[in-house]
Amino acid sequence: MPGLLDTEAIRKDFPILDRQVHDGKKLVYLDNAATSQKPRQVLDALSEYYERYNANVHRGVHVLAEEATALYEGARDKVAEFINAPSRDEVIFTKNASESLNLVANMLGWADEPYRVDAETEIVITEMEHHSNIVPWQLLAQRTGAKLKWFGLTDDGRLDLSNIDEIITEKTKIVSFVLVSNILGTVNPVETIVRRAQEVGALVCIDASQAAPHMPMDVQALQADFVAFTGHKMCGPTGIGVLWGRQELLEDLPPFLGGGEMIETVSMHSSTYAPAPHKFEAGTPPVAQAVGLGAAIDYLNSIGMDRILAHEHAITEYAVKRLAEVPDLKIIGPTTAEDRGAAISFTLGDIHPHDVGQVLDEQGIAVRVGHHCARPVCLRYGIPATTRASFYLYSTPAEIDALVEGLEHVRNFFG
Amino acid sequence: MPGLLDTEAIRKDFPILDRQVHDGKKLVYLDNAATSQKPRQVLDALSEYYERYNANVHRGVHVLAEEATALYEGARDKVAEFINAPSRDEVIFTKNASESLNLVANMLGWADEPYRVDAETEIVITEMEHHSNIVPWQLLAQRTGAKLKWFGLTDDGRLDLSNIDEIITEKTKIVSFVLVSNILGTVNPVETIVRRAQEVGALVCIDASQAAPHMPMDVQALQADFVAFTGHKMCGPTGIGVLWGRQELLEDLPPFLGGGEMIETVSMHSSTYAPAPHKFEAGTPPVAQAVGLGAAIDYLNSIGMDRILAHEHAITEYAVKRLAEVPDLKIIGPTTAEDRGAAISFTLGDIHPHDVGQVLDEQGIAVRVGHHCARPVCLRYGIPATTRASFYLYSTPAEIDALVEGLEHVRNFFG
Amino acid sequence: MYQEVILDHYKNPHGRGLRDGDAEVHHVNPTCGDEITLRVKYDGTTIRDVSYEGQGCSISQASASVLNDLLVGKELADARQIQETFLELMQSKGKIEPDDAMEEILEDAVAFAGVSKYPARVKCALLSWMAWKDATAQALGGADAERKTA
Amino acid sequence: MYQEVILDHYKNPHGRGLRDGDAEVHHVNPTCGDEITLRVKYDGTTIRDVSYEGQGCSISQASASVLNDLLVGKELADARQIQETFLELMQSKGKIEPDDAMEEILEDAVAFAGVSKYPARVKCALLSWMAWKDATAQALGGADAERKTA
Ligand SMILES: Cc1ncc(COP(=O)(O)O)c(C=O)c1O
Ligand SMILES: Cc1ncc(COP(=O)(O)O)c(C=O)c1O
Repeated sequence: MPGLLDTEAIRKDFPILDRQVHDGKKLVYLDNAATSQKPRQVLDALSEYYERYNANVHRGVHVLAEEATALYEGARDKVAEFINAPSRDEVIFTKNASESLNLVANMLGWADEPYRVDAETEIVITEMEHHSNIVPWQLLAQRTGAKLKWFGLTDDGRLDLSNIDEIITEKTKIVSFVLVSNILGTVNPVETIVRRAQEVGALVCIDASQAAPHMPMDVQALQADFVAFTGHKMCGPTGIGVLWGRQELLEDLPPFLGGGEMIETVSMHSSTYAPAPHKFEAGTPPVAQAVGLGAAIDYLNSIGMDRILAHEHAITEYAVKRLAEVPDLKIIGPTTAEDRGAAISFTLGDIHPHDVGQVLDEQGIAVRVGHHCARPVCLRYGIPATTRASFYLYSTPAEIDALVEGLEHVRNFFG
Repeated sequence: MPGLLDTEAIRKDFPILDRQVHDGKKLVYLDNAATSQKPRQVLDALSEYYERYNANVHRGVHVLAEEATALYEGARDKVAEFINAPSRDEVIFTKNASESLNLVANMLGWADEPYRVDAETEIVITEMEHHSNIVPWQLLAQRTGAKLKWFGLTDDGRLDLSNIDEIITEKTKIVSFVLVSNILGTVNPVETIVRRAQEVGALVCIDASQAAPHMPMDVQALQADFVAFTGHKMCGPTGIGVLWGRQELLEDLPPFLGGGEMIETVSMHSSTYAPAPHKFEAGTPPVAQAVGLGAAIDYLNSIGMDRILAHEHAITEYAVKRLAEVPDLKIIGPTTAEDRGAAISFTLGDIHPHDVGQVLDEQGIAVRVGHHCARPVCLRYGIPATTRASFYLYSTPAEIDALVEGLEHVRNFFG
Repeated sequence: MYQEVILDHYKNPHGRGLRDGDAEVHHVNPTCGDEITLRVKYDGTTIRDVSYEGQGCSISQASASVLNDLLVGKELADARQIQETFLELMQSKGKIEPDDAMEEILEDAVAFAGVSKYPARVKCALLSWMAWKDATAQALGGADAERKTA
Repeated sequence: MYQEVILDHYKNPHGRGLRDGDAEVHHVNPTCGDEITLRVKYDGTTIRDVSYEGQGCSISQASASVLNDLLVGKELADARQIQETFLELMQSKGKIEPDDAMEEILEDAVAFAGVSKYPARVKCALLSWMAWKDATAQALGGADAERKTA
């Protein structure tokens, strides 16, 4: 199969992939859209940080504080380069992608004109968003009186942009959408949406949680105003997310959380705020986790995001083909590997996904079942839930074969 | 010295304490109020989590997801027990204490009556708060029109409660104050404040960031409504904080961040929220960090919080005595070890704290200098900054001696 | 966890379908989309019928079938004891090994013991039982019935 | 980092005290509370005086003293070159080892090379220099002077 990475070598970096479950079954980890596993290099960076450099960052004059600060800010440099940000000061560390998205929604709710979202204005999302890119906007709409609108889906799991001019209008202040869907796998047509948003002067926020781990990212090429993603899905630790935002916006927009680190000067009567990114990083940041994310980025770069993309494309192509051989299996989302990421949702006849997942698990195969935090997609396609297999740089064709065999077993079991 | 722990044994658990800085100087780490060091047991728990159990939590049916969920929720049990919470469901994991405090402020801003903070109501804090317990309330006051009031300080670094009945009134909705000051070391009289707050029906939020690491905590005995603290100061990882809140309040109050995990059911038109604590935990939580915090709690319990308190009290008593011998040294805050924690701020004649800190650092002694995120305290005492030495369970009398010698050197250097 | 008994009930559910009743409830497990509509029919305090319709996983479907088997024809007090025993078993996190006494009460339902080890699935097993409890409260007068159960 | 030269300037600051000037500025470093009030006096484009008053650490105080030494009596263009060279040195993160040419320009100020390794202290060293730049812009007509410096 052309395009595949040397997974034998790569898998050696991931201690957990050697694990056996259920009395000696080899672990087949196909739940990468939920979270990725971590290479030894990232775990070593975490341990080294705590064993040698740990201190609170910023403003310390002792060695550990200087070193910890350099490591933390060095991680910011790595992220900035990874996403081709024009400036490192545009990279805000959060706790996860959900916080990043809530941060944008809250900034806009408290902003002055021209950014302010209020009862006269509209917010646009899509029906294939993760709950983390739905609920913050529902809350913002409730709190401000703004109207929430969304793009629907076509039967084959793509955005229905046929009415784009009615959805995105002069009233639209913000359009927030997912680059790669975590449930359907769809890769969305960024350019079309951004062009229309720019026409009407709306800001654009892109949820890149399922993109940043899997493909080269270039925030300048995306032409978005904000891009959010999360560390744990890209070989990094839990507890760290990123929000990239355009510098002028970060300067103009109000802070969200208040506290240490985000201030310039405080008196009991009033406070002024530090310039971005610190303005948006209240309290002791996830220092070790940023360092770990930096190590994850080094790791991904050492393999090459282009090559990771090619590998996953090959694996996805193979998976789509093999899954088509399973009787009664129906893919929910694009049925080819074109413009799709490495997460494949499906139903298997009448067998409930919980049963599919459980019987696969008994064979050591870890998939996710449920609505994948994207319940509107399930509603749209009239299904209670799906089974989702999702791949990453260490996934192999043999694991796809194991999945297909496992599904045969599921069918016999409940047949 | 009675009450001391076996620091020789304890220090073996902390790899970083063996470190040498500036070409062979032994590290003397006296910056524990900024962040604590981590024992091997916590680092092992983190590595083990990532190497064996890592998965996204909740709703997964595969082995790793079940195990990761059990570990994450098990950490919640440990925290609940550690603070004597009536119910584990009252323990919310956040990213740090700052987020915990912002969470309370935001919940009250969006709440319905009787909790709602608005232009008719008042918020009470104190002049010795950390910026993380000032700025969220300033922001809330700005956004709602509520009035922000505060208790001042006496000359010897204690809360001036002489006008308590004028400060806390029928209009007060929330009183938020620090249990142990990170800059002055003062331990505040919780009971007096809580009693008055209860009289007028105001909620009470306690910032226990500098208390939870150092003394037995009992949220029921405190009689507060919310208690916030942070993992990295109590031998835990960065990237994790805790908010404890009374169950009825958590049920009644609105969510803050929206997203995955915090919902019950989502449609494009509206969503309903999961019961607490999940209602307040949007997105993938800091799973590994919660597990690490759980391990930190196990570690602290294995030594005993009573014994840690006694150790630090002895060390602080010794430090106060030794520091009194340094000419021109003036303690900012209580000058005895009574009702004070293990953080001691001081000035040294006219020598600027930055210079004190830097010259101490050259001798391997790590202290913090500046306003310690409590600038109003510096303003109150008319000083630009202080030098702060702060201790923990691994601090030794010999380290205090090193500090005192170091300060002599500073005086000679700039004399 | 998939005992033969469970699979049998899943493939051939007993008493499935909606029939006449005194009260009807609709319960949903939002995390996995399991749904049940359930009706109870009482004759004084004797359970005359429990009829249901639903969709969901094998565990939730089999559990409804077992419930129908166990409860129809029983006196309310006995049914309550069965329900409580089943709840206790399901909340045991795999720590209760059903003994003879429990087997006497729960019959086929002891097959669900293994499910209690899987927190994500416990809710599925309990869905119909919670629905039954709720429907019973409605049929026999809410608050009063509730108080007796608590 | 505490070169003898720096300590000397700290203990015996040159030109300290506020004297007559064309413009006055007040700059603060909020993270550590360093403060300076600084006045400039021009004679055409010749710097007649830089007078100042302030509180802060040895680095910020010594740096103001060195500034006074270096700039008083200079032509504006030369002063600008000195200021820019000092800025470059301070932003070098310890990577510039001052050569003879730099030493010619900066004189005593090369002693601050070691400070550039300490990010937390660079702002202290630059405080008076930023204040001077600002005061000069005010004295000689803001926007215009600013543009030339950029
Ligand atoms: C008293 C006090 N409150 C709040 C905080 C904020 O904690 P964090 O920075 O972990 O959010 C700190 C520590 O910095 C503190 O000392
Ligand atoms: C598309 C998408 N957006 C947002 C998120 C939220 O990420 P997190 O849970 O790390 O906040 C996820 C992952 O769960 C996702 O797949």
